[in-house]
Amino acid sequence: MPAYYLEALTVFLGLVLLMVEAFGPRDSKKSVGILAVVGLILILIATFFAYGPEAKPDSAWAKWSLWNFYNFDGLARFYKGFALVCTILVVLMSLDYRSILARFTDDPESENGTGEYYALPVFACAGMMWMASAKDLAGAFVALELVTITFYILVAYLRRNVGSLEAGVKYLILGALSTGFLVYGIAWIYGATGTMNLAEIGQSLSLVTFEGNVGTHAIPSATAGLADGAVVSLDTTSLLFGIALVLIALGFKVGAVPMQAWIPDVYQGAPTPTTAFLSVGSKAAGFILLIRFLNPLLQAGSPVAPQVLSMLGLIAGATLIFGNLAAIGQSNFKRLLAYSSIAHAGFLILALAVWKPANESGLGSVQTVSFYLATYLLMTLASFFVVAQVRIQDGSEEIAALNGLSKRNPILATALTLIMAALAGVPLTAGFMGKFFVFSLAVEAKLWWGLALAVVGAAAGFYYYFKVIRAIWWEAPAASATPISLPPVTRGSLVILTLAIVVLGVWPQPILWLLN
Amino acid sequence: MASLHDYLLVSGLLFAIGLAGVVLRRNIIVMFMCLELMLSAANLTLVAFSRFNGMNGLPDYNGQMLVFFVITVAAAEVSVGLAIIVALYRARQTIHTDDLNSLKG
Amino acid sequence: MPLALFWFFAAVMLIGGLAVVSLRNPVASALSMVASFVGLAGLFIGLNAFFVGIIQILVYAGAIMVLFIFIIMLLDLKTEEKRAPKLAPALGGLGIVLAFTIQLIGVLSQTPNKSHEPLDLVAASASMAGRSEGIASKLKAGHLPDVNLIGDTLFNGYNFPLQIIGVLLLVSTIGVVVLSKRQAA
Amino acid sequence: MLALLVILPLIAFIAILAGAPARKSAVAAGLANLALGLWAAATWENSDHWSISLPVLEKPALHLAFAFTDGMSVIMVLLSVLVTLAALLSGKAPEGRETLYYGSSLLISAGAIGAFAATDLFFFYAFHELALIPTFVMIGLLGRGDRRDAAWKITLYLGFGSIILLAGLVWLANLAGTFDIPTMVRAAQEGSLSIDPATQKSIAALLIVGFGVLVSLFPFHSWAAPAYASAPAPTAMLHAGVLKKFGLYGLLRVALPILPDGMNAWLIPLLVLLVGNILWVGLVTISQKRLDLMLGNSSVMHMGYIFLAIAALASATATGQSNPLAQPAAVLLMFAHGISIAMLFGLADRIERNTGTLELSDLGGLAKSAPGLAFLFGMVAMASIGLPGLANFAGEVLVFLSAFKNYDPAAGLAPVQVAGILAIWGVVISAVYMLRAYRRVFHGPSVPSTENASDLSFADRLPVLLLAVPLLVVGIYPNLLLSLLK
Amino acid sequence: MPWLLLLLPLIAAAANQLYLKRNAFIASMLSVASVAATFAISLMLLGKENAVAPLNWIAIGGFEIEIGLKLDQLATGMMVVVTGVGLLVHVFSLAYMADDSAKARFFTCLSLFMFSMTGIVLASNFIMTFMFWELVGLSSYLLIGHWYQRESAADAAKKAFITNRVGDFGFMIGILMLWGITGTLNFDDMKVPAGISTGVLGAALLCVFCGAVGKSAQMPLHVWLPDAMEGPTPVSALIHAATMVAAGVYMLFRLQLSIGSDAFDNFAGDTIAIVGGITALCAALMATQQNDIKRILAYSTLSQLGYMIMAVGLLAGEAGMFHLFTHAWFKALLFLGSGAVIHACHHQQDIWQMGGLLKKMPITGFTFLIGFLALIAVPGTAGFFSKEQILEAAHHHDRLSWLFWVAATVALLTPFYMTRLFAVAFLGKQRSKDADHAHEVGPLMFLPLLILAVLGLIAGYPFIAEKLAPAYEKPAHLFHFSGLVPITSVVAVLVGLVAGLVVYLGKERDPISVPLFRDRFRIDAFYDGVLVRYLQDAFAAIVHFFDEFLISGLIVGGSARIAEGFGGLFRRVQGGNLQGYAFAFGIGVILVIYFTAF
Repeated sequence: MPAYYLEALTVFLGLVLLMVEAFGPRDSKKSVGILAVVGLILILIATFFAYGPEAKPDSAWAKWSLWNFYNFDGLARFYKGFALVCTILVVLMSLDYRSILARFTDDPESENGTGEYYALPVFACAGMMWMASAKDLAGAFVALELVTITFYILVAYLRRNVGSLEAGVKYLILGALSTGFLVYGIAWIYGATGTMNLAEIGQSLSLVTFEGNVGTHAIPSATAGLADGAVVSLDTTSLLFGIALVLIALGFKVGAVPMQAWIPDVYQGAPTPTTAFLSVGSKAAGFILLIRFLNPLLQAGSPVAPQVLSMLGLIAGATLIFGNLAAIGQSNFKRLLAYSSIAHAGFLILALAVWKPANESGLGSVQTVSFYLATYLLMTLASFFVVAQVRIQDGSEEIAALNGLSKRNPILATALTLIMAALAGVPLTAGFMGKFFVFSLAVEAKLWWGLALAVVGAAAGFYYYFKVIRAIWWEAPAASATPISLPPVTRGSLVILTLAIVVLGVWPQPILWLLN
Repeated sequence: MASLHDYLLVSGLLFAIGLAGVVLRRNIIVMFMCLELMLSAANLTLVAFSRFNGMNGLPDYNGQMLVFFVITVAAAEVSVGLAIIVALYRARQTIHTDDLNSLKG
Repeated sequence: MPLALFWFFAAVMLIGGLAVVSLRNPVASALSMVASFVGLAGLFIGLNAFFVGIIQILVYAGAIMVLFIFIIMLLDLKTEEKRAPKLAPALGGLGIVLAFTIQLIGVLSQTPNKSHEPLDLVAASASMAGRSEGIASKLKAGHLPDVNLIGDTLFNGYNFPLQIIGVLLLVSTIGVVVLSKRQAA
Repeated sequence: MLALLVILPLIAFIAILAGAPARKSAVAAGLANLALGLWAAATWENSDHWSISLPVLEKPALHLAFAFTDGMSVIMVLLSVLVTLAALLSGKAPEGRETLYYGSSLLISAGAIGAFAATDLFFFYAFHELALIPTFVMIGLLGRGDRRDAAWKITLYLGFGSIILLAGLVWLANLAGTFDIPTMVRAAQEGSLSIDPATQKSIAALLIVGFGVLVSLFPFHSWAAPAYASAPAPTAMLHAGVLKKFGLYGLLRVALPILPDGMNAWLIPLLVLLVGNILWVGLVTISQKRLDLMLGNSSVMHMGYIFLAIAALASATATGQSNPLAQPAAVLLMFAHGISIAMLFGLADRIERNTGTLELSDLGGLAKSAPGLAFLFGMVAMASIGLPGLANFAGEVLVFLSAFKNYDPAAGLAPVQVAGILAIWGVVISAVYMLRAYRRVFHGPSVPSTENASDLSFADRLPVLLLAVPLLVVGIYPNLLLSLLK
Repeated sequence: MPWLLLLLPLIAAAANQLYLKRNAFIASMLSVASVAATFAISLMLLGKENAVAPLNWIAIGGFEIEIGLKLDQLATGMMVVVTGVGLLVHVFSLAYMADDSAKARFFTCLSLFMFSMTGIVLASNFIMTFMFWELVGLSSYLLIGHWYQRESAADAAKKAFITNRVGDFGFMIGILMLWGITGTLNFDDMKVPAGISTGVLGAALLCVFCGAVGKSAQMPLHVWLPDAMEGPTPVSALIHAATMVAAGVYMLFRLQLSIGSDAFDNFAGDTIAIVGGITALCAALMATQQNDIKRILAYSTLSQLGYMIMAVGLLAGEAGMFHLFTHAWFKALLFLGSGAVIHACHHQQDIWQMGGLLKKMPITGFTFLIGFLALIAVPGTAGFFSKEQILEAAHHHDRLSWLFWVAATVALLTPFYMTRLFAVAFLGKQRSKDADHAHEVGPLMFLPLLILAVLGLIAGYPFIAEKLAPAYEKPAHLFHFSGLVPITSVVAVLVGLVAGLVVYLGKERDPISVPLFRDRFRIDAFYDGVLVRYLQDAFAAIVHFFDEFLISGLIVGGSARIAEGFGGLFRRVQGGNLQGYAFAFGIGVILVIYFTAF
């Protein structure tokens, strides 16, 4: 099946869901969610059988202009699968979150008005899948906006809940601001290179470097003194200006400092499944786009690579420090996860700031980021499953609501302990491997200050993740606390995710197989 | 005739004015309008580059394509954004940023 | 476009923009924005982007701004005006804008300038000859078939993003519906 | 086969989670492991079924690999299985918490054995961390006294230490291009892996601090005493007795063979710190008012001796001299200290259960009502202050000998020897605090808390004897253990 | 066969501890049997020099520590003393400890002691010496603390052990340095290579000497020995008078034999001699003002040990060992005698509460008298011969002949305080009910006294000494009362004796009061008050405080606070205000652009 079918099918699934929502039963929208999950699983399976134009160069579709915008390689397949898995789990989470959704939408007594909540993630998923295949800044822009606008809606979905609306507005304004910078940045890159196609941008950069005078319109004075990096960097100012603006916008998506301000508030205010989706899906989409964007800029010999790398390094360092240290004092679990999501972004950007291609002995930056994101998906979604259930059954999202969880539900307590340990990066859990690879990269690149900050960050991470474990095991439950029982969907998902965390912690190879 | 720099300068100034509005104004709707200003300024930059990067005697229409997309996206964003703002106003009776502080720390 | 005309439209646009930011009444801001967009559209047209200019008027000034004004009216935002502005954030904000402007000028000073060359429609006609006879002939006649060219690029080259835009519009429609459905009693 | 040693406790752990009788399953696993461990000690040299290697990652090549590289691993594994069984037998789980209690102990044990037996740097590190989590949970959940503060402290300290250690290990593996420790060591010794001195120095600093925190090297020791004082008996036994040795084991296994110059570059700071361990912490120990805190601090203090052997080795290898005594000295003392501190914590727990207090001022004359307890405690107290005939003495004496191995009378005292002399003063200090405590607890007239205290029953004695016998046997004939090191 | 010397007491101790805890009678018999057997074996081995194949205790690479037995005249002779006194003390204890509730434990410890002491005597290398050195320390600790429920006994036991440990600190360093110097730990192979500076060698020897200072209770580590009298009296006789405390002398002499006495012929030997002399003098002075019968004997032991150490330091180790040999018998006799007295007087130990015991307990009294005469070195008794040799050595030493006058003063003081003891306790009339009720002890107790009395009389004569003494140099003339040394010695004895009789005979209370002597030069008070309380405990408390405050609180806590402070700062950025976020965003934009594009 040609790869572009995947998104088409996803969009189609979204339309079907809207139909079912519109013409199905008014008071129960469960079927919509289940249908979404089933459909997405089918598409996920299809992902493994999709192929790009290289597979059938003779067919008519292989010559469509579509392929100027649509890239299908291993990385694209991985991130498409990633988006699908993430969406599936988010929809599953939403299914168990129905009661809250119903309470804060139209009619507190019925589920009427919650049906779209299962359909919208599917559209966002399509957007993410398109982002994974981005090949052109214009195409990437629209895909990105599809995701962003869907998220505006999903964040503000609980329109009878002030927190959700406040989060929605904050996300809206800051998101639109970043969109403005993105467009402005693309404009400048376009101005500097004459194209929005990433491959062509890369070409123009390499031409400048290797063949001197060939860069005709992009960097006219690049002919002079190519050996002298300073001269080149002077003339690339407009390009770098554009790159900086795009980095700001993408940094906003992935939650990098100093574009992180929205994350804690929006994560806290949004409905929990949305938060989970934001923190995993949106972030991963942002990262694949960042990777696609950086790829031509950081190719060997690129004149802008030093500045971009140092910028990435600065952002990584700031993000690591900010995310980890600010998380220390948090008492709200969702907010803690928000800061943790910033912190993880720091590790991921640190890996990108090294920008090492894969070689014999180890993973490259891109693989590391992808691997890290995969493990991050498991851990983060698992913790949001717990947050959602605690919210439903205890009415609170504070860490204190977890007090004495070990007595209220030992299995859940054990699972959450494992999850938190994984987030903190305890070995033999999936979370460790990612950090381990990042450390390896930093060491290999001799990025000592990066390594130092990562160490400080990871140490602080121990502190705040173990605060949750402390609450689970060491604190006495509140007098009013009742045992927490898990609905089947959540239980099943949690079991699978936790098992995956443990198994992949010992045997991480499967993720890398998927990646290649 | 105006040169590329002239266009870039005025578009950049408009962008800066928009940014100033976002940073300074505390009425969310006005902030939102200023964001539209920024997008328009970016559009102007795009069109200017498209005109001055022209090839074969024509403007480079690839640049203008993005302008259309941006306008469309902006329209969609406005519709969704205004819907959220209206919902917020219904819930809180305010669209002043200083009143949006239930989420913090 | 003559330089004088350029500066006229630019001035309209920038003053309109300044008015958006500085006027305290949201309705006045919105109307200033319409003015600003008119200036902008003029600049577009000066850049031979006639279609974009028209769209700017139709969609932005016409549709979007009307939506804004409609909402402002709906919410009756007059009471919002009375708050006293705070000085320190205002100065900080201005500082940021100033810094951004300085950076922009710095970038501009290092970007090679280009003068406004008239379009070479004959050469263009030759290059388009293989692709679209209609366009080529119009070019040969000395007209710039802007809409034709845009349509050609959009539907031939950019139909993929266009479809995504379609999905995007669908999603925003759903979103608006979801977010503004009637409240339950 | 070796993997079985790691897997058995894990199986038992899962079985307990699944509802098997906690104590029985745990003890069964412990017994089986002890048998396996003894068998391993007897046959590891002439049989290759003790090693296993499963690839888990292609790039970078990681293997879930266990093997007895040399006798040091065997001895550490032996120590682990002994202390594990004793810990499982001696503790008493609070009502309703059996699952957690025995499960955690098994996890700690599995982690420790895994770390000692792993030949892959990655799993070497990972297994140790695995064991830490249940340690933290146990202290925080089932501990006594200021359990939360203590657990929090140990969590933060060890977490931080582990991360620093990780940075060092990653750097090392990156330079070596492999995670296989024996390969690395071989390459370093053959010269095919040559790391420039400045890099060595940096890595060694990370490793010393990282491992050092785990072993409560001065001044990173503040976590140890409160944690052990608060920990439930099996946790204190397993951590202080076994798991803590991981740091020393790591320095011996990884840092010294691969980074001789780096270690030597830090010789003087290391010596200062280890003397800090012995003298500073020794004095802190003297001023303790509770038995458990005193024991906790004493275990910190004794780490200094093992560091002394490590320092002796570092100074010798880097200068091209040989010091064949240092490594056996360190291993022997690790074994002896592990057994003795586990026994001390086990018995201190008995004292608390029998008298209800561990405040030294509330105890006295316990020898009258509980002579068996007094005898065993006295024996292990004497062991820990280095009485001949018990294993610690052999270790300590070898450590001192190793410090003086390369003593050149003409050149005067080298720094190692100066540190050695200061360390010997620690022998006096440890006698002071240990005998004071013994005097306060067991001697003197009986007080209300001890008047009717019961003595050890037969079942209570079993785990203690399990530890006492090796202590005595190795003390009388250390060659038994040392022969494994050849 | 020689291994049996070590094994028998060990087996007895182990069996007693493991199986016979509740069967005190069998336990005691087993111990007595083992010591009797070892005594017999010792006699058989006397003077033999057969090498015994050693066991490898530790073997790493080329390095070995052996458990080996070194048999020579010194060792076998010493064995006879140890097992001989030991046997008699065991027998005596059977009666003395008959009613003790922990009799089995007592005999277990005695056997353990016999094992350890045998180990020291037969050790073939320094590490082995050190091992058994520590083990005798342990048995001493256990026996002093036999009545552990008494606060004073428990404290004394602890004090003894810790004080010894202080000495062992130096001992261990000395062993290590000597190992570095000579390259071996075995006594047989020890040679000082050429080119070793006297300073290093002397320092090493002095470090080793520290061990002897502790074990043989020399100044300034003498404080534990008087306190050790808290133990049962037979223990005092065996351990704290005859054998263990002499181990320091034995060890030094053993070292002198191995390494050559030349090595000591420098400041090291001089220091040893001076420490011995000072100890002898000070202890004698302290003894003059004590009232506890056992303490007087303890100080006299200190003083006599000072003699021996001095002899070793003066390179006259043979004289020292000879004195050790004779002293063992008569001091054991005196202690056992005092034990009999205490036993008879219902554990009354104050001599001023006794009196006239010679009549009440004639056998004990007369044997005590013989011990007394031997101790004050009346010509013809064993003590006379050995002391004479030490005085000679002091007199003839090149550098330190002034020590002779010190020794002579001690020789004068000894009869004085011993006469005080004898006159007050045994002569005159009974001064208390306890003394009134005293009666002669049973045969199990007086038989050992008789045997020891005989030995105390004859052990100094060459026909015995040549065979039994660990080291003996036969003098040219046995009784030779010309020249400075013998005359001084006899005069000193006479003066001391007469003075003692004049001052104390028939007195009700002590006519002389010298608080400085009674308070033992206030050394104990100084140790307790200054060293232990301030230097150690207060210092430890200060360190503890700094440990909590500085390391735990400031450095570690401080860094945590810094991290939290930054965290708090960052959180303030997240103030929840959209304007603020936009503002922060703007600053971020400026920064990113600045760092990227410029």
